[in-house]
Amino acid sequence: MIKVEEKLFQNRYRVDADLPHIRVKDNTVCNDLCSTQQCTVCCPAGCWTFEAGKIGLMTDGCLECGACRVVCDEFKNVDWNYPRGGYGILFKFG
Amino acid sequence: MSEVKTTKPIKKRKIKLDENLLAYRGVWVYIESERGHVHPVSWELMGQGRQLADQLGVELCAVLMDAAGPALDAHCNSAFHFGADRCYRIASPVLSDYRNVPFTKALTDLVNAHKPEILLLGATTLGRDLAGSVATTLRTGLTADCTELAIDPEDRCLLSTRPTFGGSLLCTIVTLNYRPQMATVRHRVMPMPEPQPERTGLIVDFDPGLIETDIVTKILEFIPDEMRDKPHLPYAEIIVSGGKGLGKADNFKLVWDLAHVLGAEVGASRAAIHAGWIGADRQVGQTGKTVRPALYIAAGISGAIQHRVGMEGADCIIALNNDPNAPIFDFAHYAIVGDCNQILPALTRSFGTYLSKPETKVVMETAKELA
Amino acid sequence: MSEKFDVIIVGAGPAGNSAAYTLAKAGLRVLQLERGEYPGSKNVQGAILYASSLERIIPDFRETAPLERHIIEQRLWMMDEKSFIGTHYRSDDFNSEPYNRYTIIRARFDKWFSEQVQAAGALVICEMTVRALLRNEQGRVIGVEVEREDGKIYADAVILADGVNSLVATQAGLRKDIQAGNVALAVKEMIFLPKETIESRFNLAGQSGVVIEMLGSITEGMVGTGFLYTNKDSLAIGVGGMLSDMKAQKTTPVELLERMKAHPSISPLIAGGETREYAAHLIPEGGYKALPQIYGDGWLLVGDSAGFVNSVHREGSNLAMETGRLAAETLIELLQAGTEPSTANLAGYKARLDESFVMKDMKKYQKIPETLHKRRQFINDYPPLLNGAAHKFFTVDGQDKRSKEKEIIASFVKRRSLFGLLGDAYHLWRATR
Amino acid sequence: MHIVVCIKQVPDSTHIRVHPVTNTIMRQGVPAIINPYDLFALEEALRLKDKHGGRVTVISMGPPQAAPALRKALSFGCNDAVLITDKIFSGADTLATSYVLASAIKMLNAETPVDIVFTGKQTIDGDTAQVGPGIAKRLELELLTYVSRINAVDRANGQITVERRAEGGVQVLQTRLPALITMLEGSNELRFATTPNMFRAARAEIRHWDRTSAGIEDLKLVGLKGSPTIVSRVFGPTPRAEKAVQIDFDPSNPEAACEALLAKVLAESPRVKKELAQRLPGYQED
Repeated sequence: MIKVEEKLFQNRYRVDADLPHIRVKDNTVCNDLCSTQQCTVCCPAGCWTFEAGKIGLMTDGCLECGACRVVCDEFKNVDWNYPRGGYGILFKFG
Repeated sequence: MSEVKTTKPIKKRKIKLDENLLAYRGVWVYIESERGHVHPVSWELMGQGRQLADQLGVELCAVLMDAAGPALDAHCNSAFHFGADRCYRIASPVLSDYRNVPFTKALTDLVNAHKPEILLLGATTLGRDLAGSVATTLRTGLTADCTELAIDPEDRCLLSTRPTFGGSLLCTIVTLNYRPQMATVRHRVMPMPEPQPERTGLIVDFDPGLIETDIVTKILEFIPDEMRDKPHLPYAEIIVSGGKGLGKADNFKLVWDLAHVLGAEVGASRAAIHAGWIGADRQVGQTGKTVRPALYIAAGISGAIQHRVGMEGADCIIALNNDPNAPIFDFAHYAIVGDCNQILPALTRSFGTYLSKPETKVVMETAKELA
Repeated sequence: MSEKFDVIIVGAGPAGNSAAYTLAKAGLRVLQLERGEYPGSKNVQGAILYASSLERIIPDFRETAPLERHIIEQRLWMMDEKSFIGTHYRSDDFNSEPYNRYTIIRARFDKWFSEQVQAAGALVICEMTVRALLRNEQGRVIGVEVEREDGKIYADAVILADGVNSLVATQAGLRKDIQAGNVALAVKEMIFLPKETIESRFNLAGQSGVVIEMLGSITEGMVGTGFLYTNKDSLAIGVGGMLSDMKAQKTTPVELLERMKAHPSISPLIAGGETREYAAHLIPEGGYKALPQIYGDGWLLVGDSAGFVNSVHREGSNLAMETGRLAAETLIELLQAGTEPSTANLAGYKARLDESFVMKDMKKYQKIPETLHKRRQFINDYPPLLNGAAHKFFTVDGQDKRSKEKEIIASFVKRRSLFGLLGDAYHLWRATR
Repeated sequence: MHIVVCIKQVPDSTHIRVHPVTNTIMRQGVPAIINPYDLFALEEALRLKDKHGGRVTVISMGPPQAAPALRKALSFGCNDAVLITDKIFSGADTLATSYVLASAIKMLNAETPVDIVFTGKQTIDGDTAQVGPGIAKRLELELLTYVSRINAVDRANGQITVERRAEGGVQVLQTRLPALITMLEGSNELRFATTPNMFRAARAEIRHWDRTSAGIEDLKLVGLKGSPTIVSRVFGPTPRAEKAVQIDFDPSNPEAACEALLAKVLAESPRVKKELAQRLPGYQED
């Protein structure tokens, strides 16, 4: 099965080195309270992972769709913002 | 760089040399030395220069500039050992430390006096600085960072091939109706020739008439580099990278152990960083760093294209993975299929033995004759 | 000294560009802020351009706009695992100028539209992300604040065209955040193929194009659709499902797209192609019922930012352009007369929308989202039933036609029961009134 | 203090992909950016302006579509931008390019005397690093390449002290202004433009100079005609076809596989052998 990295490879990004635009408000909510971690299923760029009982987020491949924020409606635990001007995904076609 | 055309080879314009350019003969190599020490790229270029000279049936000459003294003379002898037929020696106190203006004047005057058809320099900070100014002064063509030099049998022209567009493409460049044809080559691209101690040749002195007071730029001091701690992945010559295949965070220690023995930098795949095992500044790949080391050891890295893009330029890739059909095996040079956590310590011991680091037991000699 | 404009527009998609163009043409002092590196760098769409809405803004757009293919064939497929049954409507009428619908590539089209906006006199600045609205004591919106130093910029009115997430309005408390039940998540790829291959595979000549909308097995039980649009030398292929459905199952968007691409009716169309971009986007699907308050004291919402999408007909960019233009016309009337863009005075925007096809279509299909959500059979049962019926009907195996018909009807009744079939017909009829 | 910064608009080459199978160049939809190395030069110039006052003019030679690159440079705080564009400049290699830029700088110098010219270390599409030295030679400027830090600028008696990267260390050089400086990558970090500067850049009028306004005297020295070198062939690197050499691994005796691997690597890769040799204790680079 195709891994998501194979897909992101073609995209153009300008990574805002140490200023991730999405943050988990409180990790313990994800690790202990949330039982489904649906963000890991719905994210089209595979930025969210849940392994060994710990939530993981890496925003450098993010497509800025907003699904993780919307899907996390039970706990509202995603602090979601756009990257700084000119940073993040830059669609060549869109 | 002129516009990139399609990949079909463009019919090269028939180059007709002007009358006066026919006098330009011979292949020159600029021997770069700083603080009495010759940069090895110069000897690599002598090896390449020898081949070009033999193909053209002309002399190979070395150009040496420094303050007069035993070091300069020793370097001339070494130049003969590495294949020079003749050495142009320019001895002047003004040339003791590299400064653009005096070195450019000396080299330009020498070229105008003895007219070589090809002039090669190392693509070091010194070589590129000097080549740029000399080429402009002589109003001739210069190709930088060449990975391959060849002679076009038809018209004896130098064909310089180099990477372009960030290394994703190669292009062959030709100097038209201008001489000398200049090119710079990076360290460790051309093989190092075997010195022949019995060779000797003619030393020709040249005085460009340099006067210190004319030179405006002064060198106040030289500060040598101390050990770098910040990761220098883009310039590292050996890199050991770890990926998710290692299983868990503390197995990354095995990667650090091997890197320490090899004096290598440590890199990682996006997945390992994602798992929080190592800092994001060590990421090799599309959204991380692009590296071009001599040796790249990938432990537990599947080799997805996003990682491959960042490291496939490595000269020698060793892939360790327990998944026999991991994509990395398609482009790695050597592969060991097995559990990285067993292979890595064994590799650390083997390399340690070979490099006879203190903690290894084997006697020094075996390491020496293997070197 | 801080900057002051008549109107600030946040976002340079079709809605923002239409509003900025219309306002600038009327001579107002307009500032348009786009967060991407260039207009289009953050926008994703199938993408189909509907000429009618753009004609009202830039009548001669066809002369300079970067258009891919004009659409002459609309295909609708209802898909099963290994088959599809559907309708193809292809007409040579669509082949005569002025063409009605085009496929476009958004990064190029938005850049072109923005050039027209700048030529019309608006000041367009990219790489500026609006972080907040500025309000006076009475709470009227009097400008925006960007993330850069000295980021306060003032205006009489602000048009929010910042897309489906509508972050500025949400964070300013002007509306609730979008919900999983009101948006679909679609993923898309641009697959490049030589022009001739596309033309031979879709039986096309010159700049004509085919668009395919798909329903059924490809969304694996989720309420959603797929699409395959032909560009000059690339195919836009994508699939999406309601985010609430996606949340309730385990398939990731990438797997959904890969399996869709492997469908026997689709894979030959894209075979040998080279994927050069993978994108994802939320699409408003809540329809009329999900519309938030679309204007207030000193501000208006246009396009996706308000949720103006007619999902049944796959229309979004025309609603965006229409709402952008109507919002602009409302402001032109007020500001040129020197009246305050207060909540009361901005009611003209809603009035204009009610008269236009925008609100009429939104109202007409307001029950569809709920219907499809509750009555999964339209997605899960009917496509296989219809495919099965077609298969039986067209298989010549010596079985007499009358018993074939009986079996087909029996398959429908068995699956949906007579009462169910009548109920479905009734609900579908009612949902589209 | 009047500082001139030369920049170039280049295709975002990290996005030029060679298709792994068909080996064709995928230029479809590759956007143009400011040559990344030039941004370090731009930042250093703006820092000098912040400290010593004065003006920064940014110039570029290129087609009309290169104007947005100059507009972007203005947004960081440059005062003036000039695009040198003329059909006969196209196809220029570095020698022809440095001739055009040098002429333009002479014209700017006539308007306001220029103290420092900055260029990026090299371009990502050309990588030749010759334009800087070329301009310095033509304008008789002191050349300071691979500068990692500017220690001091003494305006009173026109002196500048810099640190220049050399092999194995850094030279501290002092020289007379006017000078041409190329900045080493990583020597600074580009600022995040302020809102007023974004507005100024959006509104600014970018001056366009053709061959006459740029003061070009000898048309034979520009464009393809003035270029001693031409590209005769562009091709993708031949992808490695053969699979990795498999070395079988017996878990009970891991050393065996490693010794075999080490021997193979030393035999077949001279570069690695040399690299390892350098790490032998007591190794003296002769």
